[in-house]
Amino acid sequence: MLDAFLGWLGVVFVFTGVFFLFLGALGIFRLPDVFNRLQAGTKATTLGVVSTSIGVGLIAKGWILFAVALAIFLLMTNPISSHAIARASYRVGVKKYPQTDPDECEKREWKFPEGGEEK
Amino acid sequence: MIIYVATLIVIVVIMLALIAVFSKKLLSAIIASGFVSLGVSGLFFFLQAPDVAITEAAIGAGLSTAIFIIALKKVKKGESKDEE
Amino acid sequence: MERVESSAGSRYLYAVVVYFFLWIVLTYPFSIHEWEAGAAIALLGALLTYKQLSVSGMKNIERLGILLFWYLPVFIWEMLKANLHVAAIVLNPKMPIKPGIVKIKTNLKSPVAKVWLANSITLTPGTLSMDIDGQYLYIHWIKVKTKDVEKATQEIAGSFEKILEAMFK
Amino acid sequence: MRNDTPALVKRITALSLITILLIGFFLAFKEMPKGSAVNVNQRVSRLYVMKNVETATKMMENGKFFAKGIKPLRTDVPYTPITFGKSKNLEDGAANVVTSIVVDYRGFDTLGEVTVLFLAATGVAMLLFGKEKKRKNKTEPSLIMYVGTRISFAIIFLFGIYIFVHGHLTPGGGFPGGAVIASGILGLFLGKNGYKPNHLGLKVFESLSGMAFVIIGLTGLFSVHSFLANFLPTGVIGDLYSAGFIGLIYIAIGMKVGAELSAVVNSMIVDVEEEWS
Repeated sequence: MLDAFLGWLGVVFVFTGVFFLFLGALGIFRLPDVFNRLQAGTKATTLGVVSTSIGVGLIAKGWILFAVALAIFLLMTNPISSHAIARASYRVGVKKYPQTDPDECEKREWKFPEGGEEK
Repeated sequence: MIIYVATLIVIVVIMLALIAVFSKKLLSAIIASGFVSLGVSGLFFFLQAPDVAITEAAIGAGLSTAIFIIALKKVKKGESKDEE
Repeated sequence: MERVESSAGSRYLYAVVVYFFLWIVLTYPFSIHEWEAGAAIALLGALLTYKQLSVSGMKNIERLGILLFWYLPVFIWEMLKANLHVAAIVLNPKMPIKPGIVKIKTNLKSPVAKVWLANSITLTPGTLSMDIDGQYLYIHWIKVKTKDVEKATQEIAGSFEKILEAMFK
Repeated sequence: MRNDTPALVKRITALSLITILLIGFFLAFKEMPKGSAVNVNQRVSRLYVMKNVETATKMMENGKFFAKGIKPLRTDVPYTPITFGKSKNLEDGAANVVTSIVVDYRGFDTLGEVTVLFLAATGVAMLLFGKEKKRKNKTEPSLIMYVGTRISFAIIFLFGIYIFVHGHLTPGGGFPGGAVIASGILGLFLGKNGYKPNHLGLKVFESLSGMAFVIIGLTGLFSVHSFLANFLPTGVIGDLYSAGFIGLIYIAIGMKVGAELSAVVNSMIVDVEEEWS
């Protein structure tokens, strides 16, 4: 009884994850520029993969600890990588959406390490 | 069931390989070849060779892509500017 | 950048504890052989890499209570809200976005706390931390409500900053 | 293909290549034996043994193990199925056959492979030899990257160790484990501007683990009269302490490959003043 319930709960988790992953893909397709796309991409894929892996852990009970560890690692690293992509693409000068209204980053002074030069 | 998934992966891998061969930019060629490695490692897994799959994913998709990009950066630094 | 380092012994002990716990998780069906090997690997591996893992050492374990019972519920709730927000924007045919990059000021001192804050901001509704410069964080906001630094700080980082201040005293 | 061939010819060649590849792949997949349904509840090693051995046993009983038209050589040998955690001596106790071939029967080849990798690392270091300069970036990497890579490095490091310590039980082994550790070190390079691992220490570590490999081989030579022969008890399939010396050799290979690839990454990423230009 409990096993069947946990299995169905896992199926629900997996389907939620798949739905959010689909939304992330749709967001990457529809939104206008890199930063907006990253917004959709990061949030949707993080919740999607975390929920899917926990669902798999509930369906196959031998893997639940693995799944939780995977989820924690993803929660730690996914925002960092998206931060790196956003920073690098701003730094390189990727075109941003024209209606981006306040752009505080433009006024920021970049620190250069010794020996580095501005291009 | 698995055969359809695998065929889909094969088609994607072949397209990525074509991109890697024909693209003008070297950086996109390198990234495409990294994705080729990832897809091929999935195929290895389906063909019941998880050992090779893990090796391919770690070395082919992870490390060698990074080393190629670093090498590309080094080579571009040595090029003369007026060629670009 | 201020940096409060614990003693090397405390950091080493923390690394050993974390490695041993992770090893047990990785080799899940418990067996005594795996535990022996895990203890040896934790002791040796921590010797090589304890400098990388943590700055504040065993203090991190005391923070676990706040993390589990205060931070995590807030965080999960915010993450769900963020995803529903993304869904609402993406599925709306008009796509109501009004993006902008705003600047917020944080009072947190320790680097790890700043990273926690930036990660939490990235996973909460409509915001993405783009850059960090001392006490200022640059945030890409998908629907700008205010351009003022103070109000933006209150709006974006308010709920997490309290918790993180309590955590990283 | 030369540069002046017309584009149409190129496209037609590519299309025909794709078609041939697809047909070949489809045929290869159709001939593959179909395994039974996989029970994910078990761990990978257990799953791996059960899947490979039990399917083979069933197929042998049905006489479908061999391709059409080929008869098995002997049918009178009784075939006992092998179970995880009970049976002994399936290919020296290693849970997968691949491992025992790579490390036991063909251990000498693996030693050669490791040597090739060592030569490649030395070649890269020689090619990029020069006066070391400080590595310079266009900007300082952000604090978030710095802290994040440091914390994730520790976890990646432990995962690499897990892969090569369990080389005889789960898919994986020395080479993937070493590569995983090296990619963690690559992350450290990305996170901090002047990060510099101890290059001499890496080299010494790598040589020591290579020596450990050879010493294990020599122990086999002096105790069992054959180079790289197993001299340890083989144990029960599925235990950590099983498979004789395969685990030891995989640990040596893993440490060697990890140190070597880290040295390659280091010599690639550090800027040098070229002497010839």
